[in-house]
Amino acid sequence: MPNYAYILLIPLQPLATFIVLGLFGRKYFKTFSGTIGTVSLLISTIVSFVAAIQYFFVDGKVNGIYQKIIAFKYTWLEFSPNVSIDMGIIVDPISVMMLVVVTFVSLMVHVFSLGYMKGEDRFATYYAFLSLFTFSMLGLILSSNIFQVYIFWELVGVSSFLLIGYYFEKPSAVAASKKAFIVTRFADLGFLIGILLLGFYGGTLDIGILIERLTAVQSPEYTAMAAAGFLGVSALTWALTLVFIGGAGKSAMFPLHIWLPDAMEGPTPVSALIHAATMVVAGVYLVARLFPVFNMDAAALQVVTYTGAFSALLAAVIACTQTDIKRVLAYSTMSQIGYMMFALGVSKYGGEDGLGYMASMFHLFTHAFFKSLLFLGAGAVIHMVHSNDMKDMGGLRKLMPVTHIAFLIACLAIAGIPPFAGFFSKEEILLAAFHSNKLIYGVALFTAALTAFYMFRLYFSIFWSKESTVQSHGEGPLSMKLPLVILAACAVGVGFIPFSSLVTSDGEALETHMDITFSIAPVGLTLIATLLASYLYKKENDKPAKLAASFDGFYQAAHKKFYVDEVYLFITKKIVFPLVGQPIAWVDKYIVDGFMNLLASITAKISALIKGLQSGKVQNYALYFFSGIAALAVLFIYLWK
Amino acid sequence: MNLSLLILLPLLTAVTILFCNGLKQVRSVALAGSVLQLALGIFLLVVYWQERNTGNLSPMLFEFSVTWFAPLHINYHIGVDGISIAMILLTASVVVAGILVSWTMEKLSKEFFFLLIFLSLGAYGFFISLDLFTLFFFLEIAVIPKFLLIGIWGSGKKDYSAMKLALMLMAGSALVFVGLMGVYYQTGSLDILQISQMHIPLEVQKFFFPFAFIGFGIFAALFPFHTWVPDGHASAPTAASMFLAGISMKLGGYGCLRVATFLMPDAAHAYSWIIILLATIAIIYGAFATMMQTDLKYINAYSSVSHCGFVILGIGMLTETSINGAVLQMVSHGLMTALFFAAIGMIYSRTHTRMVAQLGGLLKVMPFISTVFVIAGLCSLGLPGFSGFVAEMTVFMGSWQNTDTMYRLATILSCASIVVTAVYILRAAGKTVMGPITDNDFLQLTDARWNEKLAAAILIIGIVLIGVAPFLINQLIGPGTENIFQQVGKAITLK
Amino acid sequence: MMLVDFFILLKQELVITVILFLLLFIKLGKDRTNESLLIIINVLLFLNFVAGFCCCQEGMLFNEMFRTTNLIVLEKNILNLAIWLISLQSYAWLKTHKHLIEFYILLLTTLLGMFFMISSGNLLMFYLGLEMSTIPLAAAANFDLFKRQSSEAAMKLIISSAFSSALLLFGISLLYGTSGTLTFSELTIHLNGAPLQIFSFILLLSGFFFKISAVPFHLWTADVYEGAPVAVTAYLSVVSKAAVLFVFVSVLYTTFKPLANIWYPVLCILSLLTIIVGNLFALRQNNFKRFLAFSSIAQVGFILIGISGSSQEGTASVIYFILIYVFSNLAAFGVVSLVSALTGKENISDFKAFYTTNPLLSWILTIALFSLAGVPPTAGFFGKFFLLIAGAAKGNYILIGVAALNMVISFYYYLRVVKAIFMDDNAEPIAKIKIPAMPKLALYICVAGIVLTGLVSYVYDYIYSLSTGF
Amino acid sequence: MSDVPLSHILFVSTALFFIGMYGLFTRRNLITMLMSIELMLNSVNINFVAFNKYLFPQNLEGIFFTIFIITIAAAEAAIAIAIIINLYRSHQSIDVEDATELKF
Repeated sequence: MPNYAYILLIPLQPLATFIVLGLFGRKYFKTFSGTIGTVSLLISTIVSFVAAIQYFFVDGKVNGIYQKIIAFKYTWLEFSPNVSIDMGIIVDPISVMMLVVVTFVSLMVHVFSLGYMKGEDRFATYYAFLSLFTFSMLGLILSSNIFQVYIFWELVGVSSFLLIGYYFEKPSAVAASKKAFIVTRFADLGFLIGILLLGFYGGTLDIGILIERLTAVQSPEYTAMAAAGFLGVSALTWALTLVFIGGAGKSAMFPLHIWLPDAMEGPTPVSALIHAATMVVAGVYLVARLFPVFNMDAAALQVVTYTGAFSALLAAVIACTQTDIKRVLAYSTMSQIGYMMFALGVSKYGGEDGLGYMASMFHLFTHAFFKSLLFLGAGAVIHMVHSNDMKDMGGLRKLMPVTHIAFLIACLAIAGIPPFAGFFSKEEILLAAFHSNKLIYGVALFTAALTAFYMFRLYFSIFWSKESTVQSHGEGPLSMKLPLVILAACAVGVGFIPFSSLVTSDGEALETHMDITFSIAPVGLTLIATLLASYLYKKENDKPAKLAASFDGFYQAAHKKFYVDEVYLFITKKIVFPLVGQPIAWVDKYIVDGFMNLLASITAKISALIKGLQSGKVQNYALYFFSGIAALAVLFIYLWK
Repeated sequence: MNLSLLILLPLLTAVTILFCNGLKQVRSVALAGSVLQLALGIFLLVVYWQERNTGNLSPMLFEFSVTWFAPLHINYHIGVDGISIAMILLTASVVVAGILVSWTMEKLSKEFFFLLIFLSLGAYGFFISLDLFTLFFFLEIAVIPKFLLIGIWGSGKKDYSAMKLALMLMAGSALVFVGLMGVYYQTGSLDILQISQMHIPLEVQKFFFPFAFIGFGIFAALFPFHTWVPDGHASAPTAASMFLAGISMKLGGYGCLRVATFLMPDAAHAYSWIIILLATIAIIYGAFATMMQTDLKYINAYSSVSHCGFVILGIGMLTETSINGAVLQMVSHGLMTALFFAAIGMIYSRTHTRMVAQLGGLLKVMPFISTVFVIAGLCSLGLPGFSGFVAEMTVFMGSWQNTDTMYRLATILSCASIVVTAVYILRAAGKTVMGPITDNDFLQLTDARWNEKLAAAILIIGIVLIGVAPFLINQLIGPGTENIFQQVGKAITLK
Repeated sequence: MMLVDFFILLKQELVITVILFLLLFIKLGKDRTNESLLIIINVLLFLNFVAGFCCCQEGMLFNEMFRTTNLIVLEKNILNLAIWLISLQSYAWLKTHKHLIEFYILLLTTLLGMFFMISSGNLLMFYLGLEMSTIPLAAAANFDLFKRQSSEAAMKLIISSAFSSALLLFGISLLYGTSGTLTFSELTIHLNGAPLQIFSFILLLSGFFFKISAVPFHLWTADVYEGAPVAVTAYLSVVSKAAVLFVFVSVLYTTFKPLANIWYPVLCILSLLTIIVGNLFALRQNNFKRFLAFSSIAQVGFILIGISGSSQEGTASVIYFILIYVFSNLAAFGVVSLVSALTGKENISDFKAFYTTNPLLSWILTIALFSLAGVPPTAGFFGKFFLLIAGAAKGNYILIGVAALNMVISFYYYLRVVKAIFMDDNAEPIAKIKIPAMPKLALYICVAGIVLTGLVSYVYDYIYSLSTGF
Repeated sequence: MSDVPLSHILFVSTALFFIGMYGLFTRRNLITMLMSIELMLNSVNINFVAFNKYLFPQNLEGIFFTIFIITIAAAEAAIAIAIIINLYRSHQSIDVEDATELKF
């Protein structure tokens, strides 16, 4: 068994950084903290690359199949002899792949932030939080125990909360961070209950064993879980759907997506890291992690598929109407994740049918690069323009050539123009969809076109359209340019990685054959959309307005994000608070507490009532005295018998 | 080791305080005493480990028994298991923190610290006593100082709150007393271990269990007897509210477990559905009530109601894991809420307001205190890495082992409370700590002093320790809960 | 029957008599200053108290009219202690009083009466002791001759006690008529639950209930307590009550054993009535003496519960509780009498912010009140607990439950006083009081008693060893 | 000479007793109340003597008791009257209704 224990270093590095910077950063090394963070992360990145190489090319394979290896395991909290939370490290294709992605992108962001966040007051804190996030994300992807996943899941959530709320004096930022945390918390509730179900029926929390038990059709656990049901739905479906809800929350699937656009209040590098490349794909990763189990239950997979597809479409439509560049990117992220989701949904386990799975992972991989590139590019732009709004931009290509090129590459990549990275992964996805479900395929195709459209709308209105008005103060330091270049290179190159032979559902290499005939339709559509975009936005003109006006109501709805936020607001502000909270507070104040006070006042009343007994007249006393005797006498001589 | 030290040391400290004069002397004596006590607690932990590692599996260790009132079979019988040690450590650390927080208590300082120490004495005695009389004795010792602490040093409608608290707790102990009488009359013994060996007939248990359980439940803020909690906590001075939430509410939980459930398991089993009903109501209802509060102390008080609901839930579910969780939750909630009250007290002592609406942006002016506040908040919304998460998850897992649909429903509802918790904690933190500064006078405010930092540090260390390495405390309390669970198990198999 | 035995058996009564005569002679002799007198008297009383412990012996005299046992000796010692404490406490009041000696003569006469009552083996002796202990008290109640309330109180006391003794006598006469004997031991044999006997027994009981002021025979208590001088109130509430209770227990447990099926329910009913009514009235009082009167009524209710247990624990815990009650009540009265003697203030509202000026007295008063309320670690807690245990011995849980809940009410009013002392603020609180030596001594003894009697189990064990069961 | 049966005497004494009680309850004048108490005591005396004579002639307990009651009654009256005089000094009246300051 090959030894991967050193992988433990990868998460522990950032953790150590977090502790050091968190405790002493503000006081002692305010300015170096960036360097400290970056260097330590550089180390973990290198280590993870080493690990990846070792796994994929040296000893990960045993007779042609990539193994699931438990590199490390420690019983952290034992509930009962066989149900316990173990802190473990699982090494398998997707975890290693994610390892590379997370460390690499995170490193890029660290570097970028050196320039971007320079001179910030809470510089050290910023890096502390970044390290915390990186640690939790790495822990999440390496988890071998479903409860461990939950733990890091929460940690990721809170570090995203902290980073979104980094500018804590901006009310909008605070609101956004709260929204992000609460919405994901709500989703996590589903995840938690799902875990409880799985743990109870599976009799374990260890993912490996769980999968083993729940994929064997005749195993007692599986039969029990399939048999047990609630509201006519089998426990298995319940469990998986609930788990998926958790994933949907993190991955901003409809209808739990509302937090993502607002989350853009955070510093842009943060968005690049958390809300583009890593955290938001955790949901996809979770489903992939439990995919064999999902595979056992068609219903759950249906849910995944349709949620993914719908989110992809919806987000794409909304993205076409937004003017805040970061929000456009946010919605595009959502739509791309939708892609990954339904790719998983349409997939099967193992062999040729496992294409969707592989495609989804592939897209996750490529998307990480070009999307973070887009965000960093946007960051650079914002750094220059000091605004998020397209209207304030335009014609920046002359002022910031590097950014321009990088951004263009990214756009091409995400639009899926060959030979950029996005093309390959998207191609696989479409293929998978095509083979399993034509409706989904159609949606995917249309979404692809929309993607190209809004991305180039974005691109043109930033770098072309009107002449730039901002006076340049340089494109920013090397630390900001370098990541752009590197990532751009990746966006071009990673498509050529023989992904299908590395990361597949069952670890067995998968033979993918590229046929041009199939690619014609998507690429063609994409090109058309691109041309349309350039036609509309390359030069400043009123065509877009006309177009918007032409389908007015729909445009408005899309612009208002289809009023999902308003619905949520209505539920919380108009239903939960006044119809649940206030009544309870009232009951507590006036009924429960009132009852206690009532008792006291009753006692006082009685005592005031009977004070007449003590009339002060000695003769009455004598009378009571005798009546007492009489009463006793009567009682005991006549009644008691 | 001789457990009586745990009682003697506070006693000595209290007496010494009486002979000191001047805040400086008093507080240093008090601090020294409480730190010694904490050291003693840790030492106890160590020797306990050694004893267990030598393979001593007797349910109680370091037992010591001497006849007190022979004619009435009353013994001074003390001993500890893991649960009591956890409680003792909790108490000790909260006491140290409380004394540090009230470091500059000018008004009647001698009396103040005397009462604090005296209160802790009651708690220690309660946690180690194995004789019902002794237990009850210490239980009541722990009540009256609260009345004085709130009434003299409190704020707001302190008279009302102090009286309400004292009376409701006294009513609680009166109920407990009736329960004890019943047990005594049935078994002719007041020794917990002895009684646990005898079998009390079911109908008798059914009659007396409610007295004992509700009696202790009032201490543990059992719905609907929780109304002393908000007022009491809100009016109390910082240290007192730390003690109230951190220690005295635990007396109740511990009593429910060690006396009611342990001695009358059949009845506990028979009534478990009622207990769970009340607990679930308390959890949800407390959470929503918290959401509506505008005063930081009320927020924390109501959240305590909700959190102590988990303790009751864990006990009511009667599975080994859930009981484990109940104990964990007691410890965790003790530390967490004490920390919360400490933070609130620090904020209040500077801004002179506890109204969420009037506070804002404190993170800028007092980063340390705000961080403490946020940490307490995150712990109370059950964030991994803090003790709250471990405790709540254990309770959930334990409760889930109860396959009855209604119990499942209760569990799910309780789980749902974590969302509401997140809502109110974030509202409070978001408004108080983050956001723009609401009042320019805040800009002059200073951050925590050394004593406050130390107090916070002690509690945070506890919280994080449990949160990061739960297996330690799990091993500590494991045997104890198992012992209790076996009683219950017997009861269930009897059916 | 040797003469020595006669002296030994009667020793306590004789000592008191000697002191009485001494006082008479002092009165006849040249008059001294009150201080010196008080010193002499208190020393005498202390000696008397000490003398009580040496060379005890059990036995009978005057063919069973007078009997004494170790328990009875102990009871008398408790009374001695009480009266000594009272006289120490009333120093401040008597220092300037011109009828000092008469006061002591009255008090000691009643004490003598009680002694005879306690060790009476015969209804006649019992009656004589009772009257001897009542009539002088009426005079003592009126000792502040020129106080309106004082004389009213005395009037109420004498009238109602005369009335009660008339009823008592009627009962005794009927009892005599039905049984033909007055001696307790013979009476037991002749008791058969005939209606007339039951009636007479109830009359007899009412006489007891009147003296220990159980509801509904309690109405005189509050008024008399309020009107009488503090020292006398203390004496009434502690000594005379205690004496009658001692007799009551022994008479019920031995002589009227055959009628247990009558007096057990009576006790149950009356104890509940007494606790509830006492508490409810105490809630609204502002005058400290009146407040203590009602609180003491409530306490009697608890004692009755203990008696209803009718077991060895019952006797023991009743006597034990009375001892504790002596300490606690006298501590409270001690503070009140100091305050009222030096400032004339007797209202609870006057005690607001008392702590700011007199911390020591406040703590003593607080401890006393806590002991009365039954808060650990004061002895009161143990007393109440044991009484209720004894009561529970019959498995009568309604009794216990109601009693326990009433403890909550009683907490309310005791804490009210504590609140007034510590928490309320007051424009002109009672001025700083310089505590004279003797009251200080008394108070310290009381506090020591309150703290030690409970925690040191020896006291209870000793009483238990002496007391006899049902 | 014992042709009067015991029951008659008991009737008389009981009647006397309750007449006394009635007087105590109704009369406002303290002296009169005192007298009615004496009445009750005397009825008790009659009881004792009668019981002693009719039922238990062998020893004289009843008679002795009577004698003691008489003496005690005298003492009681003495104190009571002293108190009443003092009451009159402070209240200018011996009407029981006027002495009701202490109440509730």
